Amino acid sequence: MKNEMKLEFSAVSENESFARVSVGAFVAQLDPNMDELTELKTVVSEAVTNSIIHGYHENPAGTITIMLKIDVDMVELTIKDDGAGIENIDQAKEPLFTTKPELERSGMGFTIMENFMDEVEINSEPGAGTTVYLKKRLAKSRSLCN
Amino acid sequence: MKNEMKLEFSAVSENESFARVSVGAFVAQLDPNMDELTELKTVVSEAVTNSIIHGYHENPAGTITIMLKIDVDMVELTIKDDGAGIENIDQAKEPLFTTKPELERSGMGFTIMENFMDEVEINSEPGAGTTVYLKKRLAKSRSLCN
Amino acid sequence: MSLAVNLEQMGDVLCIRLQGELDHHASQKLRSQVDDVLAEGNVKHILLNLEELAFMDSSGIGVILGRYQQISKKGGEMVVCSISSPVKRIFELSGLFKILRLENRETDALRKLGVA
Amino acid sequence: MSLAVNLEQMGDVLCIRLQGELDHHASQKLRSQVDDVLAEGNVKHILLNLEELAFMDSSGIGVILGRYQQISKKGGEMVVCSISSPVKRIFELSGLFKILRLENRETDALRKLGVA
Ligand SMILES: Nc1ncnc2c1ncn2[C@@H]1O[C@H](COP(=O)(O)OP(=O)(O)O)[C@@H](O)[C@H]1O
Ligand SMILES: Nc1ncnc2c1ncn2[C@@H]1O[C@H](COP(=O)(O)OP(=O)(O)O)[C@@H](O)[C@H]1O
Repeated sequence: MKNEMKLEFSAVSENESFARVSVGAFVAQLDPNMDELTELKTVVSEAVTNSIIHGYHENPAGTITIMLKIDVDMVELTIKDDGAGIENIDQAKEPLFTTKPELERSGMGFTIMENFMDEVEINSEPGAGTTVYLKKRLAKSRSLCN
Repeated sequence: MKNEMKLEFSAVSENESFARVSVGAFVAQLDPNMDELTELKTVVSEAVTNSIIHGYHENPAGTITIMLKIDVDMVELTIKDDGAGIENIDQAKEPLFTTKPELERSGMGFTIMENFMDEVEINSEPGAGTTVYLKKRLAKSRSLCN
Repeated sequence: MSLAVNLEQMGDVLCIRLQGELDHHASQKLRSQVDDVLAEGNVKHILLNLEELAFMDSSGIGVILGRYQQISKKGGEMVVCSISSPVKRIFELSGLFKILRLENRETDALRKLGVA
Repeated sequence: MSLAVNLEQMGDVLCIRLQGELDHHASQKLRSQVDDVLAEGNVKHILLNLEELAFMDSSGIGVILGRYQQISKKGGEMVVCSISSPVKRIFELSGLFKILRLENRETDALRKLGVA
Protein backbone atom coordinates (compact mmCIF):
# COMPACT_ATOMS: atom_id res chain seq x y z
CA MET A 1 0.00 0.00 0.00
CA LYS A 2 0.93 3.64 -0.68
CA ASN A 3 0.21 6.27 1.93
CA GLU A 4 1.52 9.63 3.02
CA MET A 5 1.25 12.19 5.78
CA LYS A 6 2.61 15.58 6.74
CA LEU A 7 3.04 16.78 10.28
CA GLU A 8 3.85 20.31 11.49
CA PHE A 9 4.46 21.18 15.11
CA SER A 10 6.05 23.75 17.42
CA ALA A 11 9.80 23.48 18.05
CA VAL A 12 9.56 22.47 21.71
CA SER A 13 11.29 19.48 23.26
CA GLU A 14 7.96 18.03 24.47
CA ASN A 15 7.22 17.27 20.81
CA GLU A 16 10.24 15.00 20.32
CA SER A 17 8.41 12.01 21.75
CA PHE A 18 5.17 13.01 19.98
CA ALA A 19 7.04 13.00 16.64
CA ARG A 20 8.44 9.52 17.35
CA VAL A 21 5.02 8.12 18.27
CA SER A 22 3.33 9.63 15.19
CA VAL A 23 5.94 8.37 12.75
CA GLY A 24 5.95 4.98 14.47
CA ALA A 25 2.15 4.68 14.24
CA PHE A 26 2.18 5.57 10.55
CA VAL A 27 5.04 3.23 9.61
CA ALA A 28 3.35 0.44 11.60
CA GLN A 29 1.06 0.05 8.57
CA LEU A 30 4.01 -1.60 6.78
CA ASP A 31 4.47 -4.08 9.64
CA PRO A 32 8.18 -3.30 10.28
CA ASN A 33 10.12 -5.43 12.74
CA MET A 34 11.05 -4.06 16.17
CA ASP A 35 14.60 -3.10 15.15
CA GLU A 36 13.40 -1.19 12.10
CA LEU A 37 10.80 0.65 14.15
CA THR A 38 13.40 1.62 16.76
CA GLU A 39 15.78 2.81 14.04
CA LEU A 40 13.10 4.98 12.45
CA LYS A 41 12.05 6.46 15.79
CA THR A 42 15.70 7.17 16.60
CA VAL A 43 16.42 9.08 13.39
CA VAL A 44 13.22 11.11 13.81
CA SER A 45 14.32 11.96 17.32
CA GLU A 46 17.80 13.01 16.09
CA ALA A 47 16.56 15.23 13.27
CA VAL A 48 13.76 16.86 15.29
CA THR A 49 16.11 17.54 18.21
CA ASN A 50 18.61 19.12 15.81
CA SER A 51 15.94 21.44 14.43
CA ILE A 52 14.93 22.49 17.95
CA ILE A 53 18.46 23.02 19.27
CA HIS A 54 20.54 24.02 16.27
CA GLY A 55 17.89 25.26 13.82
CA TYR A 56 15.79 27.35 16.19
CA HIS A 57 18.11 27.69 19.22
CA GLU A 58 15.17 26.48 21.31
CA ASN A 59 12.86 29.30 20.23
CA PRO A 60 9.38 27.73 20.51
CA ALA A 61 8.02 30.01 17.76
CA GLY A 62 9.77 27.80 15.20
CA THR A 63 7.86 25.15 13.23
CA ILE A 64 9.16 21.71 12.30
CA THR A 65 7.67 19.77 9.39
CA ILE A 66 7.83 16.01 8.91
CA MET A 67 6.77 14.44 5.64
CA LEU A 68 6.42 10.68 5.48
CA LYS A 69 5.72 8.45 2.50
CA ILE A 70 5.37 4.71 2.68
CA ASP A 71 5.02 2.29 -0.21
CA VAL A 72 5.16 -1.52 0.10
CA ASP A 73 8.56 -1.82 1.83
CA MET A 74 9.89 1.73 1.40
CA VAL A 75 9.92 4.50 3.98
CA GLU A 76 10.79 8.07 2.93
CA LEU A 77 11.11 10.67 5.67
CA THR A 78 11.71 14.40 5.23
CA ILE A 79 12.33 16.55 8.29
CA LYS A 80 12.51 20.28 7.71
CA ASP A 81 13.02 23.49 9.64
CA ASP A 82 13.25 27.15 8.59
CA GLY A 83 15.96 27.89 11.11
CA ALA A 84 19.64 28.85 11.17
CA GLY A 85 20.91 26.36 8.58
CA ILE A 86 24.31 24.65 8.43
CA GLU A 87 27.57 26.35 7.37
CA ASN A 88 29.58 23.26 6.47
CA ILE A 89 27.57 20.10 5.90
CA ASP A 90 30.59 17.77 5.49
CA GLN A 91 31.96 18.90 8.82
CA ALA A 92 28.52 18.59 10.47
CA LYS A 93 28.33 14.96 9.39
CA GLU A 94 31.62 14.00 11.07
CA PRO A 95 31.17 11.79 14.13
CA LEU A 96 31.54 13.76 17.39
CA PHE A 97 31.42 17.14 15.63
CA THR A 98 29.06 19.56 17.37
CA THR A 99 28.67 23.32 17.51
CA LYS A 100 26.95 23.11 20.92
CA PRO A 101 29.31 21.25 23.26
CA GLU A 102 28.11 23.55 26.08
CA LEU A 103 24.68 21.86 25.80
CA GLU A 104 26.40 18.45 26.06
CA ARG A 105 25.56 17.54 22.47
CA SER A 106 27.48 14.42 21.48
CA GLY A 107 27.90 15.17 17.77
CA MET A 108 26.54 11.72 16.94
CA GLY A 109 23.16 12.69 15.40
CA PHE A 110 24.10 12.52 11.72
CA THR A 111 26.29 9.45 12.31
CA ILE A 112 23.31 7.62 13.79
CA MET A 113 21.07 8.70 10.90
CA GLU A 114 23.61 7.39 8.38
CA ASN A 115 23.96 4.10 10.24
CA PHE A 116 20.23 3.49 10.68
CA MET A 117 18.99 4.51 7.21
CA ASP A 118 19.86 3.47 3.64
CA GLU A 119 20.03 7.04 2.36
CA VAL A 120 20.61 10.40 4.07
CA GLU A 121 20.54 13.69 2.17
CA ILE A 122 21.04 17.03 3.89
CA ASN A 123 20.01 20.28 2.25
CA SER A 124 20.94 23.37 4.18
CA GLU A 125 22.28 26.87 3.87
CA PRO A 126 22.97 29.46 6.55
CA GLY A 127 19.79 31.46 7.07
CA ALA A 128 17.74 29.21 4.78
CA GLY A 129 16.82 26.34 7.11
CA THR A 130 17.65 22.65 6.95
CA THR A 131 15.97 19.72 5.25
CA VAL A 132 17.01 16.15 6.02
CA TYR A 133 15.78 13.46 3.65
CA LEU A 134 16.00 9.88 4.92
CA LYS A 135 15.13 6.66 3.13
CA LYS A 136 14.95 3.06 4.29
CA ARG A 137 13.84 -0.19 2.70
CA LEU A 138 12.29 -2.58 5.21
CA ALA A 139 13.16 -6.28 5.29
CA LYS A 140 9.51 -7.25 4.93
CA SER A 141 10.22 -10.93 5.51
CA ARG A 142 7.45 -11.11 8.12
CA SER A 143 4.78 -9.64 5.90
CA LEU A 144 5.60 -12.01 3.07
CA CYS A 145 5.10 -14.93 5.46
CA ASN A 146 1.57 -13.84 6.34
CA MET B 1 1.98 24.82 28.47
CA LYS B 2 0.84 25.97 25.00
CA ASN B 3 1.54 23.77 22.01
CA GLU B 4 0.12 23.10 18.58
CA MET B 5 0.37 20.75 15.66
CA LYS B 6 -1.11 20.20 12.22
CA LEU B 7 -1.46 16.84 10.56
CA GLU B 8 -2.36 16.09 6.93
CA PHE B 9 -2.89 12.60 5.58
CA SER B 10 -4.49 10.59 2.77
CA ALA B 11 -8.19 9.76 3.10
CA VAL B 12 -7.75 6.01 3.58
CA SER B 13 -9.28 4.00 6.39
CA GLU B 14 -5.84 2.75 7.53
CA ASN B 15 -5.22 6.31 8.75
CA GLU B 16 -8.15 6.34 11.19
CA SER B 17 -6.11 4.59 13.86
CA PHE B 18 -3.02 6.64 13.00
CA ALA B 19 -5.01 9.86 13.55
CA ARG B 20 -6.22 8.60 16.95
CA VAL B 21 -2.71 7.65 18.06
CA SER B 22 -1.22 10.99 16.96
CA VAL B 23 -3.85 13.10 18.64
CA GLY B 24 -3.64 10.92 21.75
CA ALA B 25 0.16 11.28 21.92
CA PHE B 26 -0.05 15.07 21.58
CA VAL B 27 -2.83 15.54 24.13
CA ALA B 28 -0.95 13.25 26.54
CA GLN B 29 1.23 16.31 27.26
CA LEU B 30 -1.71 17.71 29.26
CA ASP B 31 -1.95 14.50 31.31
CA PRO B 32 -5.65 13.83 30.60
CA ASN B 33 -7.41 11.02 32.46
CA MET B 34 -8.26 7.78 30.64
CA ASP B 35 -11.89 8.76 29.98
CA GLU B 36 -10.90 12.10 28.48
CA LEU B 37 -8.30 10.43 26.26
CA THR B 38 -10.84 7.88 25.04
CA GLU B 39 -13.38 10.63 24.35
CA LEU B 40 -10.86 12.62 22.31
CA LYS B 41 -9.76 9.56 20.35
CA THR B 42 -13.39 8.69 19.67
CA VAL B 43 -14.33 12.11 18.26
CA VAL B 44 -11.20 12.10 16.07
CA SER B 45 -12.22 8.71 14.77
CA GLU B 46 -15.77 9.90 14.05
CA ALA B 47 -14.74 13.06 12.20
CA VAL B 48 -11.94 11.41 10.20
CA THR B 49 -14.19 8.51 9.22
CA ASN B 50 -16.87 10.98 8.08
CA SER B 51 -14.36 12.79 5.86
CA ILE B 52 -13.26 9.50 4.30
CA ILE B 53 -16.76 8.11 3.72
CA HIS B 54 -19.01 11.13 3.24
CA GLY B 55 -16.52 13.84 2.26
CA TYR B 56 -14.42 11.87 -0.23
CA HIS B 57 -16.64 8.83 -0.89
CA GLU B 58 -13.55 6.70 -0.10
CA ASN B 59 -11.42 8.28 -2.84
CA PRO B 60 -7.86 7.94 -1.47
CA ALA B 61 -6.71 11.03 -3.37
CA GLY B 62 -8.45 13.21 -0.76
CA THR B 63 -6.52 14.85 2.05
CA ILE B 64 -7.70 15.26 5.63
CA THR B 65 -6.24 17.94 7.91
CA ILE B 66 -6.25 17.88 11.70
CA MET B 67 -5.25 20.95 13.67
CA LEU B 68 -4.74 20.60 17.38
CA LYS B 69 -4.04 23.27 19.98
CA ILE B 70 -3.51 22.58 23.65
CA ASP B 71 -3.17 25.13 26.43
CA VAL B 72 -3.12 24.30 30.16
CA ASP B 73 -6.44 22.38 30.35
CA MET B 74 -7.95 23.25 26.95
CA VAL B 75 -7.99 21.06 23.84
CA GLU B 76 -9.08 22.55 20.50
CA LEU B 77 -9.41 20.19 17.56
CA THR B 78 -10.19 21.12 13.96
CA ILE B 79 -10.79 18.36 11.43
CA LYS B 80 -11.18 19.44 7.82
CA ASP B 81 -11.74 17.95 4.39
CA ASP B 82 -12.17 19.48 0.93
CA GLY B 83 -14.82 16.98 -0.05
CA ALA B 84 -18.53 16.88 -0.87
CA GLY B 85 -19.78 19.03 2.01
CA ILE B 86 -23.11 18.80 3.87
CA GLU B 87 -26.49 19.94 2.46
CA ASN B 88 -28.39 20.29 5.72
CA ILE B 89 -26.26 20.54 8.84
CA ASP B 90 -29.18 20.47 11.32
CA GLN B 91 -30.46 17.26 9.78
CA ALA B 92 -26.95 15.75 9.71
CA LYS B 93 -26.65 16.34 13.48
CA GLU B 94 -29.81 14.39 14.30
CA PRO B 95 -29.16 11.07 16.06
CA LEU B 96 -29.49 8.10 13.67
CA PHE B 97 -29.59 10.31 10.56
CA THR B 98 -27.26 9.02 7.85
CA THR B 99 -27.04 9.42 4.08
CA LYS B 100 -25.18 6.10 3.75
CA PRO B 101 -27.35 3.39 5.36
CA GLU B 102 -26.14 1.00 2.63
CA LEU B 103 -22.67 1.20 4.21
CA GLU B 104 -24.21 0.40 7.60
CA ARG B 105 -23.48 3.85 9.00
CA SER B 106 -25.29 4.32 12.29
CA GLY B 107 -25.86 8.07 12.08
CA MET B 108 -24.39 8.48 15.56
CA GLY B 109 -21.14 10.30 14.68
CA PHE B 110 -22.22 13.87 15.40
CA THR B 111 -24.25 12.78 18.43
CA ILE B 112 -21.13 11.19 19.92
CA MET B 113 -19.06 14.30 19.16
CA GLU B 114 -21.63 16.49 20.93
CA ASN B 115 -21.76 14.18 23.93
CA PHE B 116 -17.99 13.83 24.32
CA MET B 117 -16.93 17.46 23.75
CA ASP B 118 -17.89 20.80 25.32
CA GLU B 119 -18.27 22.56 21.97
CA VAL B 120 -18.94 21.32 18.43
CA GLU B 121 -19.08 23.64 15.44
CA ILE B 122 -19.68 22.39 11.91
CA ASN B 123 -18.86 24.52 8.88
CA SER B 124 -19.86 22.98 5.59
CA GLU B 125 -21.37 23.70 2.21
CA PRO B 126 -22.08 21.37 -0.69
CA GLY B 127 -18.95 21.29 -2.85
CA ALA B 128 -16.90 23.33 -0.40
CA GLY B 129 -15.77 20.68 2.07
CA THR B 130 -16.44 20.29 5.78
CA THR B 131 -14.68 21.65 8.86
CA VAL B 132 -15.52 20.35 12.32
CA TYR B 133 -14.27 22.38 15.27
CA LEU B 134 -14.27 20.61 18.65
CA LYS B 135 -13.33 21.99 22.04
CA LYS B 136 -12.95 20.35 25.43
CA ARG B 137 -11.75 21.50 28.83
CA LEU B 138 -9.98 18.76 30.78
CA ALA B 139 -10.67 18.12 34.46
CA LYS B 140 -6.98 18.48 35.33
CA SER B 141 -7.47 17.31 38.91
CA ARG B 142 -4.60 14.86 38.57
CA SER B 143 -2.08 17.42 37.31
CA LEU B 144 -2.86 19.82 40.09
CA CYS B 145 -2.05 17.08 42.60
CA ASN B 146 1.45 16.54 41.18
CA MET C 1 -3.51 -1.49 17.30
CA SER C 2 -5.79 -3.34 14.89
CA LEU C 3 -8.69 -5.73 15.44
CA ALA C 4 -8.34 -9.47 16.05
CA VAL C 5 -11.54 -11.41 15.42
CA ASN C 6 -12.12 -14.83 16.97
CA LEU C 7 -15.22 -16.72 15.80
CA GLU C 8 -16.42 -19.91 17.46
CA GLN C 9 -19.68 -21.69 16.76
CA MET C 10 -21.27 -23.56 19.69
CA GLY C 11 -24.53 -25.25 18.71
CA ASP C 12 -26.67 -22.55 17.09
CA VAL C 13 -24.73 -19.74 18.81
CA LEU C 14 -21.95 -17.82 17.07
CA CYS C 15 -19.55 -16.46 19.65
CA ILE C 16 -17.64 -13.40 18.36
CA ARG C 17 -14.67 -12.39 20.49
CA LEU C 18 -13.07 -9.05 19.60
CA GLN C 19 -9.64 -7.84 20.63
CA GLY C 20 -8.14 -4.40 19.86
CA GLU C 21 -9.85 -1.48 18.16
CA LEU C 22 -13.12 -1.54 16.22
CA ASP C 23 -13.33 1.45 13.88
CA HIS C 24 -14.55 1.93 10.30
CA HIS C 25 -11.43 0.26 8.88
CA ALA C 26 -11.74 -2.81 11.10
CA SER C 27 -15.54 -3.00 10.74
CA GLN C 28 -15.25 -3.88 7.07
CA LYS C 29 -13.19 -7.00 7.80
CA LEU C 30 -15.37 -7.97 10.76
CA ARG C 31 -18.56 -7.66 8.69
CA SER C 32 -17.34 -9.91 5.90
CA GLN C 33 -15.94 -12.54 8.30
CA VAL C 34 -19.19 -12.77 10.27
CA ASP C 35 -21.39 -12.69 7.16
CA ASP C 36 -19.46 -15.64 5.72
CA VAL C 37 -20.41 -17.71 8.76
CA LEU C 38 -24.02 -16.45 8.82
CA ALA C 39 -24.38 -17.38 5.14
CA GLU C 40 -23.87 -21.05 6.05
CA GLY C 41 -27.28 -20.87 7.75
CA ASN C 42 -26.64 -22.73 11.02
CA VAL C 43 -26.42 -19.74 13.32
CA LYS C 44 -29.46 -18.59 15.33
CA HIS C 45 -28.02 -16.41 18.11
CA ILE C 46 -24.94 -14.24 18.38
CA LEU C 47 -22.87 -13.70 21.52
CA LEU C 48 -20.48 -10.73 21.40
CA ASN C 49 -17.63 -11.00 23.90
CA LEU C 50 -16.05 -7.51 24.14
CA GLU C 51 -13.74 -8.17 27.09
CA GLU C 52 -10.59 -7.38 25.06
CA LEU C 53 -12.08 -4.58 22.96
CA ALA C 54 -10.02 -1.48 23.82
CA PHE C 55 -11.79 1.01 21.54
CA MET C 56 -14.98 1.31 19.53
CA ASP C 57 -16.59 4.20 17.64
CA SER C 58 -19.94 4.54 15.86
CA SER C 59 -18.77 2.33 12.98
CA GLY C 60 -18.92 -0.51 15.53
CA ILE C 61 -22.56 0.35 16.24
CA GLY C 62 -23.30 0.05 12.52
CA VAL C 63 -21.71 -3.36 12.09
CA ILE C 64 -23.37 -4.73 15.26
CA LEU C 65 -26.80 -3.44 14.22
CA GLY C 66 -26.38 -4.97 10.76
CA ARG C 67 -25.71 -8.45 12.19
CA TYR C 68 -28.53 -8.03 14.71
CA GLN C 69 -30.99 -7.33 11.91
CA GLN C 70 -29.97 -10.51 10.10
CA ILE C 71 -30.44 -12.86 13.04
CA SER C 72 -33.51 -11.16 14.52
CA LYS C 73 -35.35 -11.75 11.23
CA LYS C 74 -34.98 -15.46 11.93
CA GLY C 75 -36.01 -15.12 15.59
CA GLY C 76 -32.48 -15.16 17.00
CA GLU C 77 -31.17 -12.87 19.71
CA MET C 78 -27.94 -11.02 20.34
CA VAL C 79 -26.19 -10.99 23.70
CA VAL C 80 -23.18 -8.86 24.68
CA CYS C 81 -20.84 -9.71 27.54
CA SER C 82 -17.77 -8.35 29.34
CA ILE C 83 -18.19 -4.82 28.03
CA SER C 84 -15.80 -2.07 29.24
CA SER C 85 -17.12 1.28 30.46
CA PRO C 86 -16.05 3.46 27.47
CA VAL C 87 -17.58 1.00 24.98
CA LYS C 88 -20.68 0.77 27.19
CA ARG C 89 -21.16 4.54 26.87
CA ILE C 90 -21.23 4.28 23.07
CA PHE C 91 -23.78 1.46 23.34
CA GLU C 92 -25.93 3.55 25.70
CA LEU C 93 -25.81 6.68 23.54
CA SER C 94 -26.98 4.64 20.53
CA GLY C 95 -29.76 2.86 22.39
CA LEU C 96 -28.27 -0.55 21.57
CA PHE C 97 -29.32 -1.99 24.92
CA LYS C 98 -32.95 -1.72 23.84
CA ILE C 99 -32.32 -4.64 21.47
CA LEU C 100 -29.30 -6.47 22.91
CA ARG C 101 -29.12 -8.24 26.23
CA LEU C 102 -26.10 -7.53 28.44
CA GLU C 103 -24.40 -10.25 30.49
CA ASN C 104 -21.32 -9.97 32.66
CA ARG C 105 -19.54 -13.15 31.63
CA GLU C 106 -19.35 -15.36 28.56
CA THR C 107 -20.33 -18.53 30.46
CA ASP C 108 -23.48 -16.92 31.88
CA ALA C 109 -24.46 -15.67 28.45
CA LEU C 110 -23.87 -19.06 26.83
CA ARG C 111 -25.88 -20.86 29.52
CA LYS C 112 -28.85 -18.56 28.98
CA LEU C 113 -28.61 -19.18 25.24
CA GLY C 114 -28.78 -22.89 26.06
CA VAL C 115 -25.32 -23.99 24.91
CA ALA C 116 -23.16 -24.24 28.06
CA MET D 1 6.25 7.64 27.38
CA SER D 2 8.48 9.88 29.46
CA LEU D 3 11.50 9.14 31.63
CA ALA D 4 11.34 8.02 35.26
CA VAL D 5 14.60 8.53 37.14
CA ASN D 6 15.38 6.54 40.29
CA LEU D 7 18.51 7.59 42.19
CA GLU D 8 19.93 5.55 45.08
CA GLN D 9 23.24 6.16 46.81
CA MET D 10 25.03 3.07 48.19
CA GLY D 11 28.30 3.96 49.87
CA ASP D 12 30.25 6.02 47.34
CA VAL D 13 28.26 4.62 44.40
CA LEU D 14 25.32 6.49 42.86
CA CYS D 15 22.97 4.01 41.24
CA ILE D 16 20.89 5.61 38.46
CA ARG D 17 17.93 3.51 37.28
CA LEU D 18 16.18 4.78 34.16
CA GLN D 19 12.74 3.76 32.96
CA GLY D 20 11.07 4.95 29.74
CA GLU D 21 12.58 7.09 26.99
CA LEU D 22 15.75 9.15 27.21
CA ASP D 23 15.74 11.89 24.58
CA HIS D 24 16.79 15.56 24.55
CA HIS D 25 13.68 16.58 26.53
CA ALA D 26 14.23 13.98 29.25
CA SER D 27 18.00 14.48 29.33
CA GLN D 28 17.61 17.99 30.74
CA LYS D 29 15.72 16.75 33.80
CA LEU D 30 18.07 13.78 34.25
CA ARG D 31 21.14 16.02 34.09
CA SER D 32 19.92 18.41 36.77
CA GLN D 33 18.73 15.63 39.09
CA VAL D 34 22.07 13.78 38.92
CA ASP D 35 24.14 16.95 39.19
CA ASP D 36 22.28 17.91 42.37
CA VAL D 37 23.46 14.65 43.97
CA LEU D 38 27.00 14.92 42.58
CA ALA D 39 27.26 18.46 44.00
CA GLU D 40 26.96 17.03 47.53
CA GLY D 41 30.42 15.53 46.97
CA ASN D 42 30.00 12.00 48.37
CA VAL D 43 29.74 10.12 45.08
CA LYS D 44 32.78 8.44 43.55
CA HIS D 45 31.35 5.93 41.07
CA ILE D 46 28.19 5.82 38.99
CA LEU D 47 26.22 2.69 38.11
CA LEU D 48 23.69 3.11 35.29
CA ASN D 49 20.96 0.48 35.32
CA LEU D 50 19.26 0.62 31.89
CA GLU D 51 17.10 -2.48 32.23
CA GLU D 52 13.84 -0.51 31.85
CA LEU D 53 15.12 2.02 29.31
CA ALA D 54 12.96 1.50 26.22
CA PHE D 55 14.52 4.19 24.00
CA MET D 56 17.62 6.35 23.86
CA ASP D 57 19.01 8.69 21.21
CA SER D 58 22.26 10.66 20.98
CA SER D 59 21.07 13.15 23.61
CA GLY D 60 21.45 10.25 26.06
CA ILE D 61 25.06 9.85 24.97
CA GLY D 62 25.69 13.51 25.76
CA VAL D 63 24.25 13.40 29.26
CA ILE D 64 26.08 10.15 30.10
CA LEU D 65 29.40 11.50 28.83
CA GLY D 66 28.93 14.69 30.83
CA ARG D 67 28.46 12.78 34.13
CA TYR D 68 31.36 10.47 33.24
CA GLN D 69 33.67 13.45 32.85
CA GLN D 70 32.72 14.76 36.28
CA ILE D 71 33.40 11.54 38.17
CA SER D 72 36.45 10.45 36.17
CA LYS D 73 38.20 13.70 37.13
CA LYS D 74 38.04 12.48 40.74
CA GLY D 75 39.18 8.95 39.87
CA GLY D 76 35.71 7.38 39.80
CA GLU D 77 34.41 4.97 37.22
CA MET D 78 31.11 4.46 35.43
CA VAL D 79 29.50 1.07 34.99
CA VAL D 80 26.45 0.23 32.88
CA CYS D 81 24.26 -2.83 33.39
CA SER D 82 21.21 -4.57 31.92
CA ILE D 83 21.41 -2.75 28.58
CA SER D 84 18.95 -3.66 25.80
CA SER D 85 20.17 -4.36 22.29
CA PRO D 86 18.90 -1.15 20.58
CA VAL D 87 20.42 1.04 23.31
CA LYS D 88 23.62 -1.03 23.10
CA ARG D 89 23.92 -0.17 19.39
CA ILE D 90 23.84 3.56 20.18
CA PHE D 91 26.53 3.01 22.84
CA GLU D 92 28.66 1.06 20.36
CA LEU D 93 28.33 3.63 17.56
CA SER D 94 29.46 6.37 19.94
CA GLY D 95 32.42 4.42 21.33
CA LEU D 96 31.04 4.69 24.88
CA PHE D 97 32.28 1.22 25.79
CA LYS D 98 35.86 2.51 25.56
CA ILE D 99 35.27 4.40 28.78
CA LEU D 100 32.38 2.61 30.50
CA ARG D 101 32.40 -0.94 31.80
CA LEU D 102 29.44 -3.16 30.91
CA GLU D 103 27.94 -5.65 33.39
CA ASN D 104 24.95 -7.90 32.93
CA ARG D 105 23.28 -7.40 36.29
CA GLU D 106 23.08 -4.67 38.90
CA THR D 107 24.26 -6.95 41.74
CA ASP D 108 27.41 -8.00 39.82
CA ALA D 109 28.17 -4.37 39.03
CA LEU D 110 27.67 -3.27 42.64
CA ARG D 111 29.88 -6.08 43.95
CA LYS D 112 32.71 -5.09 41.63
CA LEU D 113 32.37 -1.48 42.77
CA GLY D 114 32.74 -2.81 46.32
CA VAL D 115 29.30 -1.97 47.74
CA ALA D 116 27.29 -5.23 47.62
N1 LIG E 1 18.62 21.39 11.76
C1 LIG E 1 19.85 21.96 11.93
N2 LIG E 1 19.98 23.29 11.85
C2 LIG E 1 21.21 23.88 12.03
N3 LIG E 1 22.32 23.17 12.28
C3 LIG E 1 22.25 21.84 12.35
C4 LIG E 1 21.02 21.17 12.19
N4 LIG E 1 21.23 19.83 12.32
C5 LIG E 1 22.56 19.69 12.55
N5 LIG E 1 23.19 20.89 12.57
C6 LIG E 1 24.63 21.14 12.78
O1 LIG E 1 25.32 19.92 12.60
C7 LIG E 1 26.08 19.59 13.77
C8 LIG E 1 26.15 18.09 13.95
O2 LIG E 1 24.86 17.54 14.18
P1 LIG E 1 24.73 16.15 14.93
O3 LIG E 1 25.59 15.16 14.25
O4 LIG E 1 23.27 15.81 14.98
O5 LIG E 1 25.30 16.39 16.38
P2 LIG E 1 24.76 17.25 17.63
O6 LIG E 1 23.29 17.50 17.48
O7 LIG E 1 25.04 16.38 18.80
O8 LIG E 1 25.54 18.54 17.63
C9 LIG E 1 25.37 20.32 14.88
O9 LIG E 1 26.21 20.54 15.99
C10 LIG E 1 24.93 21.61 14.20
O10 LIG E 1 26.01 22.52 14.11
N1 LIG F 1 -17.11 15.27 6.38
C1 LIG F 1 -18.35 15.13 5.85
N2 LIG F 1 -18.57 15.39 4.55
C2 LIG F 1 -19.80 15.26 4.01
N3 LIG F 1 -20.90 14.86 4.70
C3 LIG F 1 -20.74 14.59 6.01
C4 LIG F 1 -19.48 14.71 6.65
N4 LIG F 1 -19.64 14.38 7.96
C5 LIG F 1 -20.95 14.07 8.11
N5 LIG F 1 -21.63 14.21 6.95
C6 LIG F 1 -23.08 13.98 6.73
O1 LIG F 1 -23.73 13.96 8.00
C7 LIG F 1 -24.42 12.72 8.19
C8 LIG F 1 -24.41 12.34 9.66
O2 LIG F 1 -23.08 12.08 10.10
P1 LIG F 1 -22.84 11.16 11.37
O3 LIG F 1 -23.71 11.64 12.50
O4 LIG F 1 -21.38 11.11 11.65
O5 LIG F 1 -23.39 9.72 10.95
P2 LIG F 1 -22.84 8.64 9.91
O6 LIG F 1 -21.38 8.90 9.62
O7 LIG F 1 -23.04 7.34 10.60
O8 LIG F 1 -23.67 8.78 8.68
C9 LIG F 1 -23.70 11.75 7.28
O9 LIG F 1 -24.50 10.64 6.94
C10 LIG F 1 -23.37 12.64 6.08
O10 LIG F 1 -24.47 12.79 5.23
